[in-house]
Amino acid sequence: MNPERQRILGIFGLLVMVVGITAALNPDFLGAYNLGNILRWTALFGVLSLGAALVIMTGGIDLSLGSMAGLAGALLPWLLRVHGWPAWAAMMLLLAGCALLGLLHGVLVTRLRLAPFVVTLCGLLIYRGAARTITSEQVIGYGVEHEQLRLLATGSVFGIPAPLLLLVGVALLTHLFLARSVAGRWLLATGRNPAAARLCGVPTNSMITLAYVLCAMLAGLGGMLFSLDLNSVTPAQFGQSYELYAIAAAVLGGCSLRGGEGTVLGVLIGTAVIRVLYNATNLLGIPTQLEFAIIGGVILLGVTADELLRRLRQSRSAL
Amino acid sequence: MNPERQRILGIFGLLVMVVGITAALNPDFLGAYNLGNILRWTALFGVLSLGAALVIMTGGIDLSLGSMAGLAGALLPWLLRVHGWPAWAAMMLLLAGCALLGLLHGVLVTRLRLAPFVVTLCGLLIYRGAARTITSEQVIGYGVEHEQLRLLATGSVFGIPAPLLLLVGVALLTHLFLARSVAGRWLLATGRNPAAARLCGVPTNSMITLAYVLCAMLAGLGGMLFSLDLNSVTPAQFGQSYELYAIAAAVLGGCSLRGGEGTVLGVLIGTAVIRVLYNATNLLGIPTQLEFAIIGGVILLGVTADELLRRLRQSRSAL
Amino acid sequence: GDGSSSEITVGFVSNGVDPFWTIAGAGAAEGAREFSVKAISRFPNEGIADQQRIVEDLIAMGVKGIAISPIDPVNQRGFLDATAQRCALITQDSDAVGSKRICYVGMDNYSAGRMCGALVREALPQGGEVMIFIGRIEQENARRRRQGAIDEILGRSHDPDRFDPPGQALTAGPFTIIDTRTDGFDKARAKANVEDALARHAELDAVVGLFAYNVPACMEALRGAGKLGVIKVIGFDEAEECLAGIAAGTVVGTVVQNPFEYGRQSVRILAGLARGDRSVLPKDNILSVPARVIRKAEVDDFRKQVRAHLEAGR
Amino acid sequence: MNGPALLNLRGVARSFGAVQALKPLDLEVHAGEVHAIVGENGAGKSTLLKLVAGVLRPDAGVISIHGQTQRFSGPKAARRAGIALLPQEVEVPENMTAADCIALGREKRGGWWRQRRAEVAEAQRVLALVHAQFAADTPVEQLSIGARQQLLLARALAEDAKLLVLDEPTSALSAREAEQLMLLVESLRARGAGILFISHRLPEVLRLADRVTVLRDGERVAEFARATCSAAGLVAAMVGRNLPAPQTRALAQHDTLLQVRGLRTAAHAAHSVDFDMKRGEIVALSGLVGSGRTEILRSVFGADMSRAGNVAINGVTIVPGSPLHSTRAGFAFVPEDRRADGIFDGFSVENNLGMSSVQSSAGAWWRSPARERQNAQRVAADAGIAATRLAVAAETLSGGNQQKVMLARWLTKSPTLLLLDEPTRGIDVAARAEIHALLLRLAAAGTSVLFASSEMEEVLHLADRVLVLHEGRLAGTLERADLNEERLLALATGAHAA
Ligand SMILES: Nc1ncnc2c1ncn2[C@@H]1O[C@H](COP(=O)(O)OP(=O)(O)OP(=O)(O)O)[C@@H](O)[C@H]1O
Ligand SMILES: Nc1ncnc2c1ncn2[C@@H]1O[C@H](COP(=O)(O)OP(=O)(O)OP(=O)(O)O)[C@@H](O)[C@H]1O
Ligand SMILES: [Mg+2]
Ligand SMILES: [Mg+2]
Repeated sequence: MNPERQRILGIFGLLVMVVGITAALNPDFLGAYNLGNILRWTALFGVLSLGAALVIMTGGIDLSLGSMAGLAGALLPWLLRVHGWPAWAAMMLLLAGCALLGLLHGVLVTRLRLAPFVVTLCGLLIYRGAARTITSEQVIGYGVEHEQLRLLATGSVFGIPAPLLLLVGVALLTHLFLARSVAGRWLLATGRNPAAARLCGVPTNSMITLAYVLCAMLAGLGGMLFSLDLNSVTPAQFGQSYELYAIAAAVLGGCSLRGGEGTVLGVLIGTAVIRVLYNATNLLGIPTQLEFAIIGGVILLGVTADELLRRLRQSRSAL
Repeated sequence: MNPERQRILGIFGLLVMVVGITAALNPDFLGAYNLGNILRWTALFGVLSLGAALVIMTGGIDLSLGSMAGLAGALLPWLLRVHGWPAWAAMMLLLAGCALLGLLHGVLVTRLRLAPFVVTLCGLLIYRGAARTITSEQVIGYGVEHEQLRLLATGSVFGIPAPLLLLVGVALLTHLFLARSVAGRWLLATGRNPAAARLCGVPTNSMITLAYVLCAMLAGLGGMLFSLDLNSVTPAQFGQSYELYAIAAAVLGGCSLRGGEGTVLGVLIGTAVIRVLYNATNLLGIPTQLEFAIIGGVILLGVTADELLRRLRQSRSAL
Repeated sequence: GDGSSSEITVGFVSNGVDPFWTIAGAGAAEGAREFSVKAISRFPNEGIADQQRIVEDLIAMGVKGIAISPIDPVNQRGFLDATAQRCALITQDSDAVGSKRICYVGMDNYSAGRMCGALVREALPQGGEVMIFIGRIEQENARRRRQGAIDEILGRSHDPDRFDPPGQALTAGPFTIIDTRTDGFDKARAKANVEDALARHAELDAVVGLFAYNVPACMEALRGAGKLGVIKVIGFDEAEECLAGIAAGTVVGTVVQNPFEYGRQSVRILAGLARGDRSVLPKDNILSVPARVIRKAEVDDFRKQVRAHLEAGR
Repeated sequence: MNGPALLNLRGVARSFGAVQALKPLDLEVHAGEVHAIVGENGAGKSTLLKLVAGVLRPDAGVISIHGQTQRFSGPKAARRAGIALLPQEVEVPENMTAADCIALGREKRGGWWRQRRAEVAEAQRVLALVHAQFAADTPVEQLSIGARQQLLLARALAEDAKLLVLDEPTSALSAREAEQLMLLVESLRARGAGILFISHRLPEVLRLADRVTVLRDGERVAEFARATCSAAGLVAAMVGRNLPAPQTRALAQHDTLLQVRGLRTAAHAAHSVDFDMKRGEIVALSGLVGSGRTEILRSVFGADMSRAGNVAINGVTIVPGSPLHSTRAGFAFVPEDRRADGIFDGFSVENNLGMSSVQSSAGAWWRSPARERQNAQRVAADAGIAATRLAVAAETLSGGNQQKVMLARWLTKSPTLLLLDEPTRGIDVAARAEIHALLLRLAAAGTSVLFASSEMEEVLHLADRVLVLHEGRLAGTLERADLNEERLLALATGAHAA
């Protein structure tokens, strides 16, 4: 079996295990209401994780993602309610703005050869400051006029949460891009061996830049969805440390920080594992202070078991 | 000039610039009280940054550093006051415990080939949970009985803050280790090209493990010093996101996340830059919400200028 | 530093970043105008270390006085006393009893918590199952606020130092407090916590949100589950959605503090002290700025007042 | 030949910092011509080819194609102008299949999407042209260096380029594959392509080249037309003197040092290999590309985790998969892939040389920079690395000189067993003669040498005994007395079993 499939299967196994155990201990877990919630949260975080994964595939990292999501999420209600913009215009503007910031990251990383970690860490600080300054630290919600728009995040179609539909769309596009498009192939080649890719005539700089742009746009989209869902945005905190969750989901789902590896499906399952774990600790009534420890412990045990199983299989097949 | 020196000079230039501008705008900046504070904070964070740098030099990353510092910092007063341990025993025990956890990270990374990001992210979650659970979420301080011990962090010798003396000691040892010892050379070689190092007979696994152990011990030491300095530890929060500062300082100071690069001096200057920036934004009366943005912006401008200057010099010397 | 060395500067330091503090900052700015001093408001974003650093920096800048909301009053005592040596130090929002602070401006979180608990009893005359949501419980004001609410709901005696660790159900009479869930200031977690509580406890009767953002989080989760208006929401602080909810009848009521006055009064006292006028000090060195309960009847007036305060801060 | 040349260089020069790698040079390649570039390691050959292929930009001078001046912004632009490059260092993105790699950067497109089938069909066509033994859907990760070289050659062919620029295309190929490559080059020339070609294997140069340019220190020192070209003349022009005649020596008569029993490698799990080696003996592993030589060397050394079987030195079993243990037992290993497994980029040459011996060069814990420098200077001199370049970053050395560094780093230790995988890959004729002499000296002093080589001459010259592999199976053993080219080839190709 190819190693990509194996990785996906491994993390899927972990997901099934956590779901199975939680369902056995608490039947509420499989209730429609709870499943709907899990799917909605997975969808919201999944958008961010896909963005993080794209950058990781080029061998980079984007720490600014949480702040970027916070910026877009805080400016959307601000544009709508303080400045009375129409929803479509505000969303377009914010997506375009995020793309521009992503472009800047890409240019700094590729043209000036600055370390992605430094560039995007500065981004993390700057965008957080920007969100706080622009909104004067005011908590903003959507009020009642924008119930329609909020359905993007809170609505559902035939019982399927709307953000899940969005995620499926985004994920399909990303998958097609990576697996079928010329640019996607170039992006992965760039991540694995930039020098060789460049020799092959791959526009490596453009590919890396593209990844940062896409990641920033996905972060912006995710941030807007989050803020629509929560209906109340505190600029100083909204989206804080989401970059960690996103990167963790991507890495858990099979992206190597060395670049050139990763699948969309893996990243989605990785996101789901983290969301289900959060949900499970709550549903099993594990004290909040232990929650973190449980989540960390389960992930660690999961990847360890996966690795040990893989070795066992390999040593079997080798003999 | 060799590239290492150039890097150090570049970041040192940034430090001088920030210090110069701040001192020009606000003369209080160079007052003894303020300089003492900056040095103390730099020393406290510097211990963590050196730990982060060691792991980064092997091509890994340690995200658990902040939680590790939090755990040690929370358990020290807990052991002293709740369980009445003598100070030296408590500190030894905690350092040994940290070393053990570092060993575990190292073993998982080298033997099981798990991604350092995943292993230490799980560490981040688990140790935070552990600190909260063990102390039952109680905020804890040193009371009055341990004034002596607290001098380790708050005292000063001939006007030099005690933690600075500690940092100088740790930094000298680390520098000797990296520049003069066989193991230090092996550690850098492992980060540079693990496959080649292994074929040269370098015990690469042990070197990587050693880096995690040292990092964990430095994190533990740093955490204890922080908690002695602050005299109040909130288990859920203490040390949170310090790993980001530590890694940022290391990268800013010339460590590449690809491994095999970095100097002790660079890391210390990197730490100082970040601390001075925090201090400067306050002293110049920049509104809190802009603080982050300013710090991010200055770092970004600094590294960009450094890079551009380097290019200019290169193109000059080529002619 | 703007050069005029004769100008008196005072510092106003919060315990975190929150809209609550924005209003307090507005009050401080208003106070600065009123009593012709310069006020620097600082909001530490990263806990105790950050707060301590900010205070040190303010001292380095030569402020004449600092009003602080200590995060951990007990253990920060040494630090507060050291600060009091260098400038006039008063506490606001959260007191540090026994320290060398000159006076305290604020309310008693335990009593405010009890007011919140009273709203719960009022909403559920037959009793029922209640859950509490809060950002963090280790910090002094949060702990006392939660304890006040719990003690009032369970009809216990007045004891601000009592502490019920979370993670176990508390029952007394017709009331059961199932659990307290914390979210570490993550809004998404705040909402997910409520959703998970709904999934687990179908028979829940009321939810209490003790930090400002917990109330909108509760409302959104209930709306998503179609239970808004069925399960009672009791709030704390004046998040906009919370006030709108009270007006619409989906939130029972909320307990509000008066952060604007914290800011204004702190600056007034510090300005007086800097000018050597000790008459500004309140009796017993405690200036009580009481909390208020806002129900549907008071909500409109209150919203106007908040808006006015914010305008004043600009 | 009339009309403007296919490729025309006028005064093209390039330096790296203080090193002038290529002094202003004029050069022409005509359609239907093979123009060979020869010279010592570091002479500037690869630099020249990189300039032509748009990988580097010239500091001065003009490059024109068919009389039209070109300013390449990168390899892609050069390719558009009809130039295809096979680089010296065979690096490929390893996360794809052979077909993907061939199509990379020049995908068959329908709009934005790749057309997989067309890509695979094309890959199969060009892989057949180079007689590759692997399928188009093989993951690149699993290909040996030789196979990767074939892959990149196939890639270059797929371009249908006017000008092929080949930097040591046969350095990792064994005799048969090299022969196939030469046939291919001849047929391309017949079809009117121009070919710029670097090789350190003089017979290939003599056979293929219509014209030969000899570079020394970045300068042209001689140019030969086909008719006037001879091996002796080339060598004299390259190194400025005649080479000494190769030494011969007596066969080693010693006790058994190494015992290999039932060795099974992951790539060829069906066959196991047994052999012994005496102290001071030189044994060659011979075979075609992919026959399993590398795998055996790595397994004996313990570079790869997975191995079945037993390796013992002086009767003591070596822990499998532990280079640490092997090196302590006196093993030394020069791997095949110098980029991935050998050179520490960014470290100085001196540090690279000291890497395998930091510990032994000074007490147990602390290094002694002075001793390290002395050692580095000594072994650099032994291996023919210029002492002036000890402080530069290792990756800026020419390919051949990097190869010397990998070998030289073991000389401080006088190993008991020296394992070499393609030891002289990319090394110039003069340096190769010196290295051969060095190996013979080591053997005479008691070091046993086990090496894999694709170069027939090297095997014939050095080996006391040759183990011939065919598809992972030990097809036969030839003692020095029975050794000749025909027998070797017959065993390697599986034509008969010995
Ligand atoms: N990136 C670089 N930076 C600095 N110096 C370089 C760089 N690339 C090549 N050089 C130097 O330029 C000179 C010519 O190198 P080049 O690679 O062209 O040699 P070559 O003739 O191909 O040698 P070989 O036969 O060993 O491949 C050498 O001295 C080399 O060290
Ligand atoms: N990791 C691997 N997984 C599967 N097959 C592999 C792997 N590594 C090598 N192979 C295959 O094993 C075979 C033997 O490879 P090896 O490198 O030992 O051959 P070689 O004789 O040294 O060839 P070359 O001269 O090209 O280096 C090749 O066909 C190669 O494709
Ligand atoms: Mg070359
Ligand atoms: Mg080989």
